[in-house]
Order: sequence, then C-alpha cells, then structure tokens
Amino acid sequence: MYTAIGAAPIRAEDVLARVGDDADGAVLLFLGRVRREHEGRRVHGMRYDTYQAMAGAVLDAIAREAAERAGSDHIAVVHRTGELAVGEISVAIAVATPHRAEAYEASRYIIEQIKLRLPVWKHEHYTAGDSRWLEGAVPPGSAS
Amino acid sequence: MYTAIGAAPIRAEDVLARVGDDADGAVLLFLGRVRREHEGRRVHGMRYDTYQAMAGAVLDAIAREAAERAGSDHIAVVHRTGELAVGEISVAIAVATPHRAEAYEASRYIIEQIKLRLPVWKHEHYTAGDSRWLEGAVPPGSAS
Amino acid sequence: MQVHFLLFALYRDLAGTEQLTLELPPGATARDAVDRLRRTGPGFARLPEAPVVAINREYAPLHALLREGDELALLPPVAGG
Amino acid sequence: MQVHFLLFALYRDLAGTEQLTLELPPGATARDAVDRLRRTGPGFARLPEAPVVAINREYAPLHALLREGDELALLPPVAGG
Repeated sequence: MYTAIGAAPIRAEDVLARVGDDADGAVLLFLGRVRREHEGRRVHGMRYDTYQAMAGAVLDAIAREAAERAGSDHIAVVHRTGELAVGEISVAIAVATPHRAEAYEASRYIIEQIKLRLPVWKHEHYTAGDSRWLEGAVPPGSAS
Repeated sequence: MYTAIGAAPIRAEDVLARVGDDADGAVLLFLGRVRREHEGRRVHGMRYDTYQAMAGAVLDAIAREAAERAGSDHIAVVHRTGELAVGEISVAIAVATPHRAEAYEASRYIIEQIKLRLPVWKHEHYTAGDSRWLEGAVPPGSAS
Repeated sequence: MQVHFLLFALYRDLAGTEQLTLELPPGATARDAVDRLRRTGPGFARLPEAPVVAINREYAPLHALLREGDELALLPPVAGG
Repeated sequence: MQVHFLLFALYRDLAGTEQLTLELPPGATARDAVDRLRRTGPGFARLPEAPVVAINREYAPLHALLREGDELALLPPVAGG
C-alpha cells in the first residue's frame, strides 16, 4: 500500500508500477484530471489546497479500508496539491487484485471517499480572470 | 475509438495514451493479466486462440455499445492473442469521460462483454507440464 | 451447396482439424450442417449436438438457413479477457 | 487554556487569516471555541456557526471537549479528487 499527497506532478505509469504481482489478474488505474470546462465556464486551471497534516492520515485510512474490502493491499493512491493546469492529473488510484470485481469496487470506493472525506479544497480559475471555491461535501461523522 | 486484437505485446501506457482530452475529467485503465495460479494449480502460461476474422468486429461492436452508454467514444480496447507468460497483459481497456461514473460503467461493460461474447479461448499451461482449455461463457443471443 | 466449416479450440482438438468443406442440400439449417459434420468421423462425433455457431462471422441461431458458400464456425464457450 | 485555530480555503479568505491562538475557559467545547472565534472580528463573524471541525487532525463533533493546546481546524465542505 502506498499513499501520498503533495505538489509533485503525478505520472500515471509511476503509480501503476507500484501495484500488482503475478497473483493479480486485474489492475485498475483511475486518473482524475482538471477539466477545461465547468458548469459552462472555461477553466484556466485549479489550485488544490489541503490540510496537509490531516490529509495524509485520511488518505491512509481510506486506502486501508479499501484494502480490507478488496482483500488486497496492492493499492497506490496519490493526490496532488497546488496549482494545476487543465489536463493535469489531480489524483491517481491504482488497485491490483486477483479478480476484477474487487479492483473495480476498491477503486470506486477510494475515489468516492476521497471526494467525501479528504480535506482538500479546489479554487477554480477561469479564463475570464476570476476564481472561486468549488462547493464540497460534508464528511460523514463530522456532524455536531 | 480504437480496438485491436493481435499477437503484439500490450503496453499499458500506449493504450492509455490513446484516450482523453481536456474535456475528460476521468480516465480509467483496466488491465487483465495472466495469473500464476488458477484453481489451486501453478500456471506456467496461457495461449489465447481467437477467430480473428470475427473477433475484430465483435470487439468493435462492444466498444461502440460502451461509447453509446458513456456518451464518449474516448475508448481504446486491445486484446492479445498467442502465447503469454504469467504477468503479461491479455487485455487493456482505456476509457476517458467528462465524469467518473461513466468511465467506470463503460470500462466494466466492456470487460464483461468481452468475457461473454469475444470469440477467444484460453489454453492454460501448468508448471506440471499439462494444459487444458478453460471453461467459457455461452454468448447471449447465440442460443438455438 | 458448399458450406465451409471452421472449428476452434476444444472443438478443433476433438475433430482433429480446423476447417473443412461439406456439400449440403439446399434449405439446410446450421443445425442440419452440424448433424452432417458430426457424422463425418469419430472425432467429429464428439462435437456437441447444439454448439454455439457463427455464420459468416456473426453469432447465429441453429435454425438459421445456410446459403451457398457460407462460413459456419463452431464456437466453444468463449473465454476472452 | 490555549486553543490553536486553523482556517482553510473559503474560511481563511473570510477571516483573512489562516491561524490564530485564543484563550478559552476550561471545559470549552469545539462549539464554544467557534462562537468565541466568530466574535473576534468582522471577518470572523462571517464564518458559519456550525462548521465541520477537526480536533488535532481528526474529524470531531462540535460538542467535543477541548483541551489545553488542542489544534482546532475549521474545514469548509471538502472537494478532493
């Protein structure tokens, strides 16, 4: 299992290379990327802010939960922070399992939990020159 | 959209590079690989036979159906034939879509349909020296 | 009329050949053709009575009518991926 | 007791700062701390009354008790991925 969150650009092949051995018949790689358009507006780029000291632990917890469900800890999750251009990879999730069903389930679990729980915030920059914070999710279990 | 079936080794990064533009926020790559163990037996390798003249058209049809469901033809599917060693990639499926749900659904659809409909047969070789044909699926709509 | 048979994987092993051409009466169905094929020799007799077939590279039901020059493939259960 | 506040993203923009330390009475909850913070100045008053919080880098309910030296983070709805 490998998780990381930081400003270094993400290379898909590096994340992919972190998972899988000869017992794994299925490998799944998910890449999230900055889109050039959002809600009808032309996007110039995106800044990802994070609560670094907390985010690493949350990412670890998510990967551990996925590993338990999949019965495989052949999982690598990397999340990027800082300023990203359109088309750049913001998150990469690689999962390798003996059979495919577990890989799909674990991969989907990780990205959904990242969107729900990872303390990351997106400041979207538009070609028009303005920026705004994107709306997010309220993490479960955090309610008063 | 790109599909191919043939004996050339599959490189994950080549298949990945065939999909995705700046409108796609999600990219999903599935890799199927030859496992070293199957039903308790140690596997030495696998031969993939195919009905080449038919398989290309079936693979195309599957990719087209997935594209229609996903609303995106940013799809690449490559299936290998011939003799493969343990760990080698037998099939690679790359899908890029604006949003992730469609990528997961299309990717899963393609691999399930490949297993159900693609005229490919697996001859599994064991380290003990023997080989056998793996059991397969009866394609829907082919019944008498 | 002439029908070209193709045999794959296990079926090819059972029959000991991967292709042959047989003469069939006009109006023959895929099922008729399979019946005829199975009477060709001892290896062929081991083929199933109702295999999955493709006519001219498309899955087809056994009741489909054959035409002169058709390619009839007998397909074991498939195992792609 | 001293509590260290951290503010992120939109909340940091509203408050105009990303961290500060305030003195709170013993027995204060996270909710008490947020109330106190919101009275610190006009920017702070724009923070929500019941934000998501983390105490010492873990999500916590607003009724959680604070202790000397705790790190209390106010987190806007998250948007990872």
